[in-house]
Amino acid sequence: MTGAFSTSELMAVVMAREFRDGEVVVMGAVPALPLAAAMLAKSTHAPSLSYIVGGSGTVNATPIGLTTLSCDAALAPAPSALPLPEVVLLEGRGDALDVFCAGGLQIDAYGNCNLIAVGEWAAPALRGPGTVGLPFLPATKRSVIYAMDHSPRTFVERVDFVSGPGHPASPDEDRTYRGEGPSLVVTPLATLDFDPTTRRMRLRSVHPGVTEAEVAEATGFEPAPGPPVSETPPPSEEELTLLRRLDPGGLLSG
Amino acid sequence: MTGAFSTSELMAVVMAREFRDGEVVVMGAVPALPLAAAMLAKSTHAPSLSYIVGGSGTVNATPIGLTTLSCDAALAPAPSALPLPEVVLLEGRGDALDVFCAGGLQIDAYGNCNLIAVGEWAAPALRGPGTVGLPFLPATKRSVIYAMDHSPRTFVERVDFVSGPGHPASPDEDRTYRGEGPSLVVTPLATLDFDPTTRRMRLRSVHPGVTEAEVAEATGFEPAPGPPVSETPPPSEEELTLLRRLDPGGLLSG
Amino acid sequence: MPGRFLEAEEAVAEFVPSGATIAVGGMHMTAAPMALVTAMVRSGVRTGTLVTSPSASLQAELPVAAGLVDEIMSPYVGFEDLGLAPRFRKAVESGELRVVEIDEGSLTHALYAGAGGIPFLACPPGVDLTDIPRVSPELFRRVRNPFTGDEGWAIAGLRPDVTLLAAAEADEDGNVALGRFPFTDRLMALAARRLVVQVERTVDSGAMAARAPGDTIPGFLVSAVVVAPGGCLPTSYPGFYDRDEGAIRTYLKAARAPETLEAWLADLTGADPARGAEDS
Amino acid sequence: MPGRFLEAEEAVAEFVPSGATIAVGGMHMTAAPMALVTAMVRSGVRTGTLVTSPSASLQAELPVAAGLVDEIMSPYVGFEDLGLAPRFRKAVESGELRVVEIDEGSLTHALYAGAGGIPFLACPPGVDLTDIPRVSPELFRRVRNPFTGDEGWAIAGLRPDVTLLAAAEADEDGNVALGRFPFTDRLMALAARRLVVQVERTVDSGAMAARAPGDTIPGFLVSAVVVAPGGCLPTSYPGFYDRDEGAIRTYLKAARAPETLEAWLADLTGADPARGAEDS
Repeated sequence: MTGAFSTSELMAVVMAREFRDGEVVVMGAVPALPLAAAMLAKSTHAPSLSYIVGGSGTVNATPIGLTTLSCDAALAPAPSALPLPEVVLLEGRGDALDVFCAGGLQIDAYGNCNLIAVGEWAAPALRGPGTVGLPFLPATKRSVIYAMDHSPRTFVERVDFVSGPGHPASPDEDRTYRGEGPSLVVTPLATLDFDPTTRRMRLRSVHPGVTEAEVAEATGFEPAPGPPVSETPPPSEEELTLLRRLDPGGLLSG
Repeated sequence: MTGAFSTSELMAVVMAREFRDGEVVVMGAVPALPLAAAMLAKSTHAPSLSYIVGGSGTVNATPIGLTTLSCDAALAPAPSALPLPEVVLLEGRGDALDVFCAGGLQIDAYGNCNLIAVGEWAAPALRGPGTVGLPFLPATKRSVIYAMDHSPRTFVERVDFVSGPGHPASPDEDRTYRGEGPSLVVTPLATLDFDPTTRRMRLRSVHPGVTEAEVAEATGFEPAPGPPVSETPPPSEEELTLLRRLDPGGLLSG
Repeated sequence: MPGRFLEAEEAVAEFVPSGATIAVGGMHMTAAPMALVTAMVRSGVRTGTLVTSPSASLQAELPVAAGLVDEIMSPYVGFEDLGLAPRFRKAVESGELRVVEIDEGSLTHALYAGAGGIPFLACPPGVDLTDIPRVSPELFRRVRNPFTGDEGWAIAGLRPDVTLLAAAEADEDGNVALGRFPFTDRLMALAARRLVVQVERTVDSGAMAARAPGDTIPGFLVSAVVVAPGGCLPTSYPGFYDRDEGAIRTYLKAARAPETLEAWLADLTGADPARGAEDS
Repeated sequence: MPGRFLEAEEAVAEFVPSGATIAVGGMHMTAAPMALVTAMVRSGVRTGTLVTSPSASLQAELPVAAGLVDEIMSPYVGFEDLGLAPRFRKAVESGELRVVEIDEGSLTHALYAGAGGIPFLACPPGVDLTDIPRVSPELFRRVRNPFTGDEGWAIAGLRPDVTLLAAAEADEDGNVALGRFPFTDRLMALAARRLVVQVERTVDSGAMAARAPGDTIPGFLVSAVVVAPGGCLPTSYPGFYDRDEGAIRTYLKAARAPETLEAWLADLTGADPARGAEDS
């Protein structure tokens, strides 16, 4: 807990603020955090937000309490549920979805994600679970990356395996999709975004009680210089009240 | 009416006998005749027959009374209903369906069907409705062709447009699909099948009261020679009783 | 952004530009979006390419009869037991209407590809043995299978500019439920750049939750919802009404001669905008 | 021919040959066909290539833990909130298990193509910017789009020799109903050469008629039905039971060391065939 709210609660609030009204958000495995963020955004500044929970294909599900399971039967009372192959179609269509919530075993300076293998793919030091839908990141308007571990092990200069494409590391790289790429990275320590020219990750804000030096030490690459770093605005009383109403089981606050 | 049964009833009985136990039959628009045949076969010699009615995607529907509409809501009480795109997948798969019930504005000596255009395609003398799923005929194990019009206009030497492929007209033609091609043609006058070597249509049986000469006059090509032509065995009492129970509205007997 | 509730003419004016590729849902004489199609005809909107379900009836015949279609892509236009589509037939035979010849399988897969950002796919067996690819060179191209080296036909993804569908219900957020055989209506919805849906009635959001997965279309895909009870007539909407066979026969009779057709069309689309699909 | 009712071991013996490409349905910890997978492990059937849904848990981990899988094709093997799949991870890291790297989109489209006789299709955007095609040259080949001239990746149709699914109900003719989120289970069913389905219970045929289109799989696609109440445990079956989190945690703990894993596996698949999935 940082003061009167947990780190997860802060992260959920930060992600919620990143979702804009009318957008369509898609999330995958272990959806508790992005689900909380989407539900919170929808109940505050983004009443026309839509959100799709991974394997269930549900749109705007309102489970009683958050869930960590992307195919939870608790998601079924939703005003719409798409068969998963139809979600896959929309992911590839390129103009249907706005925000893809992503993560990785490794996340690099250009926002590439790796859920497949640390080390050599053929003989990995760490085999990840696999990449599910992350290859569709560049076909989505933009992505929000979140990670529960902010350490040099996770935040690396270059992922060992690109399973969720981020920004091109060089302006020569041809990425002509509609996508804007990753727009925000949310961690337990800070929020980070990307230099609009070099597309390299930079520190945007540190969470209350965290120093810039601590973030630098926890990051395995040199972030791009950017505007002065602020403190992440903490949850408002309204945000926290609404969030806890969505999370009676205390999945985020515990 | 030919004696105690109608021509349509005789045709339905003939088609029913052609369906074998355990087969999967698929039919399209105006399904009354093949639907009656499939339901009759299933209630007699083919209890494990399955039948799919076109656009509805229903499998083994048991409407109260026959229907002429392939998407009739009356088909809904079925033990299974496939979304149409899944029927399309199975049609292309090539080993899922056994019998495709087909027809045409033109049907030629090799069992090719034409539902698209009589005359030049670009400036047709008669524009047909279109071919729906008939291109999948060669991907099905075999097809049964039925026509309500046996005349030289329908039965032609060569269709003007192949929209439902039949047998290759020459042994050089490469048709390496699983399909055996058309196995039977049922008309108001006769049943016809195909010479196993030349694959050309030949007369198998004439319906009660029809002469071979009448069939020859009504056919716009020279059928292949074959075994002696028999008379189509009329419906048995049991077949007729069952068929009329399936058709209380008298769609076939009227 | 979830769909907004509009009148049929408003929805057509806002989302159905002239000359566009318009897909109309419903199969045969079931669930044809006649309220929307009638509004298009009433508004005089030209269709560049009219794409239909694997089988269409009046939803294709009517805009063709009104002379408002440049080109049609449909595996079947007709009236099942009631016969051929008279004006479609005449328009093709006279050369007034261009046909982009396509079959059910190729259309279904083209919509799947269009919905999924799949640039093209190789056609399944069958269509290669027909004359269809020969007369539709804009749809079918030869491609070499990079796995086997075999040559075959390919079809590209298809993305209608607008799809018009009929559904049973909509909730206040524009989520819609079909409550019937889906036909290819879902793929048409997913592949479209804009989706306009007419519904029989509105329901509370809670009612949608009881629907089976795959029966609903989420509001974020829906540009506009038009409430049009009876709006599929004279075609049927399962669970609401059967087709009006008499009305279809009346049309088919009227379509036999230019003068009677004109009168029928004027009656349907005449100056009085209060007269909707129910009058058809 | 409609499916026959068999015991799990009988179905495995008859329809799951050693060395085959086996697809297992269920997504994450929901609707995994554990009764069938356990019977496979108990029978010692080797899987040539194990294909999973876009996300799998114990339905992939168990046969891998038993050392019975040569190669795996799965976009995700893990336990969501409970962490990584320990034996899958170790088997890949040690080189005992070959991975055919694939993502959710490519898998879904490969199954669609396999189900439809579509030889191959061009991949939608995204996967080309990953390292996946580079390490899966057997799955991905370069192809030139005959419509645009662009180069891109293609993926071939995928046809599992056998698909194993869990459904809610079967009627006496082998029609089955899912009654839940379908995931990719329907495409896996349609693409398979043989389909074996375990069900929670049997119902009369009449009960199937109330199901929505797209919720049922017709009996003619089903080779065998295995009645296995509780047969997805420790994963969930919506409407019947939640996942048994304790049992999954017990497994994950046991999987930490070879000896405890051996004991766990022996307990699950031991000589007593009366002990089924419910004991897992």
